[in-house]
Amino acid sequence: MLPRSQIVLLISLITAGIISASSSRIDDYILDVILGIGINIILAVSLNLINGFTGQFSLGHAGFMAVGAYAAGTLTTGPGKVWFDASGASPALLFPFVLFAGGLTAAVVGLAVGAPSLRLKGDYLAIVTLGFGEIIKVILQNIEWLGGSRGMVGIPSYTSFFWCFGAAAVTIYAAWALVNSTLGRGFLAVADDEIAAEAMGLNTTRYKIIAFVTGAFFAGIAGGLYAHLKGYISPAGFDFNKSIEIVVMVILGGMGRHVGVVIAVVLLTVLSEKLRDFGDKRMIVYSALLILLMLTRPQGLFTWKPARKAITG
Amino acid sequence: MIEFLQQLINGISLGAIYALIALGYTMVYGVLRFINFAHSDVFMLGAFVGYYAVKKLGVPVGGLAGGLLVLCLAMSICAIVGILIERLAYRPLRSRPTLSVLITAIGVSLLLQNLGQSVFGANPKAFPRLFPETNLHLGQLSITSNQLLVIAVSLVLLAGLHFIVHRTKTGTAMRALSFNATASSLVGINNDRIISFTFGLGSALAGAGGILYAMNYPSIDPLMGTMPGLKAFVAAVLGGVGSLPGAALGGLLIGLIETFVAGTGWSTYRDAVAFAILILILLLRPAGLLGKSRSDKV
Amino acid sequence: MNRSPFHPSTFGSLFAAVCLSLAGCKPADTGGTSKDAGSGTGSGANPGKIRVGEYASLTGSEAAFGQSSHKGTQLAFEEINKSGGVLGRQIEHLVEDTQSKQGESATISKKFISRDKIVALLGEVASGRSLEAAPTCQAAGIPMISPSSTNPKVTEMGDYIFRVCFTDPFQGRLLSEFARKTLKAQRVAILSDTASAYSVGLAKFFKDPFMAGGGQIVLEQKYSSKDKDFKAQLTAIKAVNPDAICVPGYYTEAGLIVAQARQLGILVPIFGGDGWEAPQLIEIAGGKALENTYYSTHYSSENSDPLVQAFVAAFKARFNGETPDAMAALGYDSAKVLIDAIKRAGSTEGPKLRDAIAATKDFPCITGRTTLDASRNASKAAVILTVKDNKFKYVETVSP
Amino acid sequence: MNSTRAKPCPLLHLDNVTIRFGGLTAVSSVSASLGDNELTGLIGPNGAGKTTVFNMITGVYAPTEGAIHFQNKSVTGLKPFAITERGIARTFQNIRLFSSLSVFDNVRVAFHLHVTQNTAHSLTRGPKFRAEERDITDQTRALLDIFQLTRVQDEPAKSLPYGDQRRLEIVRALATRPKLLLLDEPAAGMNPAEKVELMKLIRFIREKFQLSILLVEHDMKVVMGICERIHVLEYGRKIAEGTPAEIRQHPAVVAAYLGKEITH
Repeated sequence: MLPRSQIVLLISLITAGIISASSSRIDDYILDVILGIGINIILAVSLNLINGFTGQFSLGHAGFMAVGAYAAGTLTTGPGKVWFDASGASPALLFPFVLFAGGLTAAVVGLAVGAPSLRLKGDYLAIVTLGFGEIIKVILQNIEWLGGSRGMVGIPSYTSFFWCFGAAAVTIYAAWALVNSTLGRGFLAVADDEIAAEAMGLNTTRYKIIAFVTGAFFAGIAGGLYAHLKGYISPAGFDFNKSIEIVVMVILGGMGRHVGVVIAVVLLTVLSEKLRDFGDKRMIVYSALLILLMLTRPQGLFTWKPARKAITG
Repeated sequence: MIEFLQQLINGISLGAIYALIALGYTMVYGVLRFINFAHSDVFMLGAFVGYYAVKKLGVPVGGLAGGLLVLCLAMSICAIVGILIERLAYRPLRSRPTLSVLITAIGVSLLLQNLGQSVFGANPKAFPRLFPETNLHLGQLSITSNQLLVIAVSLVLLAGLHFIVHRTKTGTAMRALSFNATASSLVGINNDRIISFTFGLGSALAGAGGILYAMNYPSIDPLMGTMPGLKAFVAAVLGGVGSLPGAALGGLLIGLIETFVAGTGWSTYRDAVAFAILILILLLRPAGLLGKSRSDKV
Repeated sequence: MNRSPFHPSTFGSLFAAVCLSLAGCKPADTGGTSKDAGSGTGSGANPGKIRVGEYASLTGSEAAFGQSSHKGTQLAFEEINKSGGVLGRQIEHLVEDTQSKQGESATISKKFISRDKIVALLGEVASGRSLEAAPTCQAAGIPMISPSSTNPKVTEMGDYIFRVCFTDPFQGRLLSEFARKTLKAQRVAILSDTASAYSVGLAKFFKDPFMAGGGQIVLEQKYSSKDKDFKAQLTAIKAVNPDAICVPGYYTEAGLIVAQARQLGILVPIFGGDGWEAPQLIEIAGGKALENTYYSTHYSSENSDPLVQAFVAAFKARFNGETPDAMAALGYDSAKVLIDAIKRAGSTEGPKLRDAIAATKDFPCITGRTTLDASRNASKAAVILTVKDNKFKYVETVSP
Repeated sequence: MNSTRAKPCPLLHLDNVTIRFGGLTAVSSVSASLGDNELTGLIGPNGAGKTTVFNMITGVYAPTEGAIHFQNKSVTGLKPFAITERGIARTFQNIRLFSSLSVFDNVRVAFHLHVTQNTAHSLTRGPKFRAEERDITDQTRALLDIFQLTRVQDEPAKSLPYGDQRRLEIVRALATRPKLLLLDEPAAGMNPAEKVELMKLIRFIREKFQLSILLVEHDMKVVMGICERIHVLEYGRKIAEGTPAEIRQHPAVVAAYLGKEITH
């Protein structure tokens, strides 16, 4: 029999499929916002694995999202389109492979970034990941066949409710499954006290890299979904402001709490939509609310402390 | 050769500006151990105080007195704003992990930027000429009086800060606080007062930086702090965050690197190269060039 | 045993709840919002207001351009409403801020179309954001007019997408002609903004015809939007001693570039495109530095044409004495072209409106008499301006 | 009590180990051997270099000169985690628990050395993975039972009283299944009654888990009370080695301590 967590995952996927089948009845705007939430969930949950559970402060998540977006876009729109069309399979069938390829590319870049830089700690790691994010952006700006600064245009809209929330469900499941295993307890130990973790025989660098690469992988998936939702991507859209946006969701969600992070994503995205009524004063209100939230709930919005029991499912 | 020397001048004067902003970052970091994201927006505020002092209050400019008056005004207003920000937004979170404060700082930064766009307007404004300006030519080389001023002011401020931190009672208290906040309060140091002072000083520096920056690049807008702020922060980390000479050195290096990268045909990769060098240096010296590595005691 | 919040069933049910509640809230939302109640479906027969959407970067890094453009559009709609509206109906001008952020435009265009039931969409300044919104408009059959997106791909998105500004190829060709014929420049250096799609595009479309015409690009240097120091690039340019320097960027940087070039003793002509057009250019660079610089544009606030002067006066009166720049003029024009088309179509239905916009011919815009060609791009004359004695001066007119 | 006298192949062997920090020689050619199932003490006045030796054995510092062998294999300069993998576990002078993790997880973490699962197994959660996780849980429970920590197993480690934290740290170290356990000043901050308990505990651990223990300790009463062999450091050099009785009489040791406390 399947473990309970996988049954839940399966049910989530089926639910997503059912909703997706009737998603044409949802109006375009609401659907766009909902899919945006799904993508943000993937981004925040995957960053949470790095920032929250493993305690490594990364400010370059948007860079991995960019890599995933461009890699996926290359396959469906850019030079890879030839191969994509020639395969003859229906785009809807190929899309998950495209997403996976995007995630994989981002994971490889994540490995290249993480392996040297994860030896650094705290603010130094933050600045180095920020630097890598900017480097990725500059490199993308200079690749002519990816559109350079002018961006990649006309990416088909393959991102459906099912793929978006299916991927979100898989991300949450994967993050949960990793954390609730011997490996994941290693993440928590590294976050808590690196020296003690080393003394327990944990190769802390390896744990950090696993968390980092996994996070980058899912950020890449989110990038692919994003590209095929909005239809247009440009390097400037993945700057460090985007990374900070994701960090804010993770911290408001209470760092290292899956549920909290998911709720924070939903709240922040919906809040941001609701604030449209303020017009050009929207960001003033948003930033004021952000400060107020932090001052009143500095530990994050959701902070019940889980009693970690012997879960083997 | 001429080109090289000219680029050297360009690089040093750009680096001096980064150093100026980096000093403020490093001061606050040295005491509180957190990145004050709003620093670059206080910097922006300094420039706008200067602008409105001339445009609305009609402070006469072009002479030395008027220029200095504007400079002092900007520094005082920024100091007050900095102290207020610390008191209202950071102090309530003092006992919390620095990440919470970081998010608040990001919030303050966004708030200042967006208030700026709303109040001042997003269009760039031409900054008035505060001091008499000339363009000096040494053979084929050229340098403006403003560039020289920035370099001079940076050096003076570095020396001044060094004096404050190492030779005054307040400075000793700042260092004690930076070393161990609990212990410093036990020996009778008023931590709140010292932190306020540090923020005031750092923000006054930012204000002065804003004015000098605007004099050199007379186009100011509410987002003008973001890029130099980011570069200056990189400079502070490169030099070893918390170290004053480190900030100056880091600023200078970033300025020179950017200039030479841009000047040698790699201008499209300029920011990438600057970051790549930062990363390389940090990998070799994880605490920055002049930073002291604080290894955990086992 | 007590359950942890991490328990699989907990997170799973939560996830399902999130999906369901969001999906579920939809019918209530569409039915319940009072906003939609008023103007209904937006068909021609409805006697209510005509809803027009505008999305602009009112905040964020490109707010300088977005705010200007928006003010122009706003002025145009206020004028038309004061004079009794169009087809006997008032225009309801809905505005959304894109925050200069990627991704917002797609969401906003969907909101405008599915929630607010707009009949047409105006925007954006930046091509990237126009490219996001265009597919939505095309799919929904709602015409979109971009005031100042110059990337050729924008109008290629479909037959509902128009623009009232130059395209990059047109202006690039024009600048290359000007450089070769008027400036007699053979060796040109380019200093372009690597982070700006407009600048990269214009540089590319300048370079190709210029080189095809026998010219030589001696050096290409780049900067990034929001940079303030260009001395490194300019020093390198000075070293190769070009006949002229092409700066296809926005006035926000071009002003500083010109000033710093002159400080470094670079006295050759510097020229650029319509991104330079703004009253702040002279303030930032100083009139003296701007001598021997040229830029192509479709508009100048100093133009003595009564139409332009009336616009400048009205704009100043409306916005605290602010002088309108090129973005403001284009924002104004995009609204005017739309209003004119609604008048001619006699309806606000998508296909009829589209055909009417496409038929725009010799329409007197602030930025020149405009005809929309078969590929839905504006075709109008360009003028080349220079600066003398702290004032913009006319040099020549180039017809398309 | 006299089962181990210098065996031909010792468990741990320090061979002329020296370490310098900058110009300062903190430890100067120290040699020592530890046998299987032996309870050894490392003592010396403040600043004698005890903790530095300890940190070299556990890989926090790499010795500048000399070599360290464990079970006849060199562990010189290995990283701390690699040394723990080889079978040396430690506690810290100023307790380093995973303070926000529960008592249960603190111990469970340490079992990672004995699992075969990898990242993919964590994701697929097959029957083998689940069996292994159950196994770890059971073993953790058993360990906590032995040391009477079961009733607090769901508390965060930081909320435990001091004595329990010390004990938990030892339990966590034991979970890595070491052949050598290094205790860094375990009696620090304990009252006399607790110290007696601690001595009992240490003896009990040695018997129960069949391992060697190296103890760095200030408290002479504890060291003299339980150690079979004692090494004495002063100013980074080894000045004496022997049984507690021998050490008590050793003139160099007496001189180093100026006669105080030695007589306990």
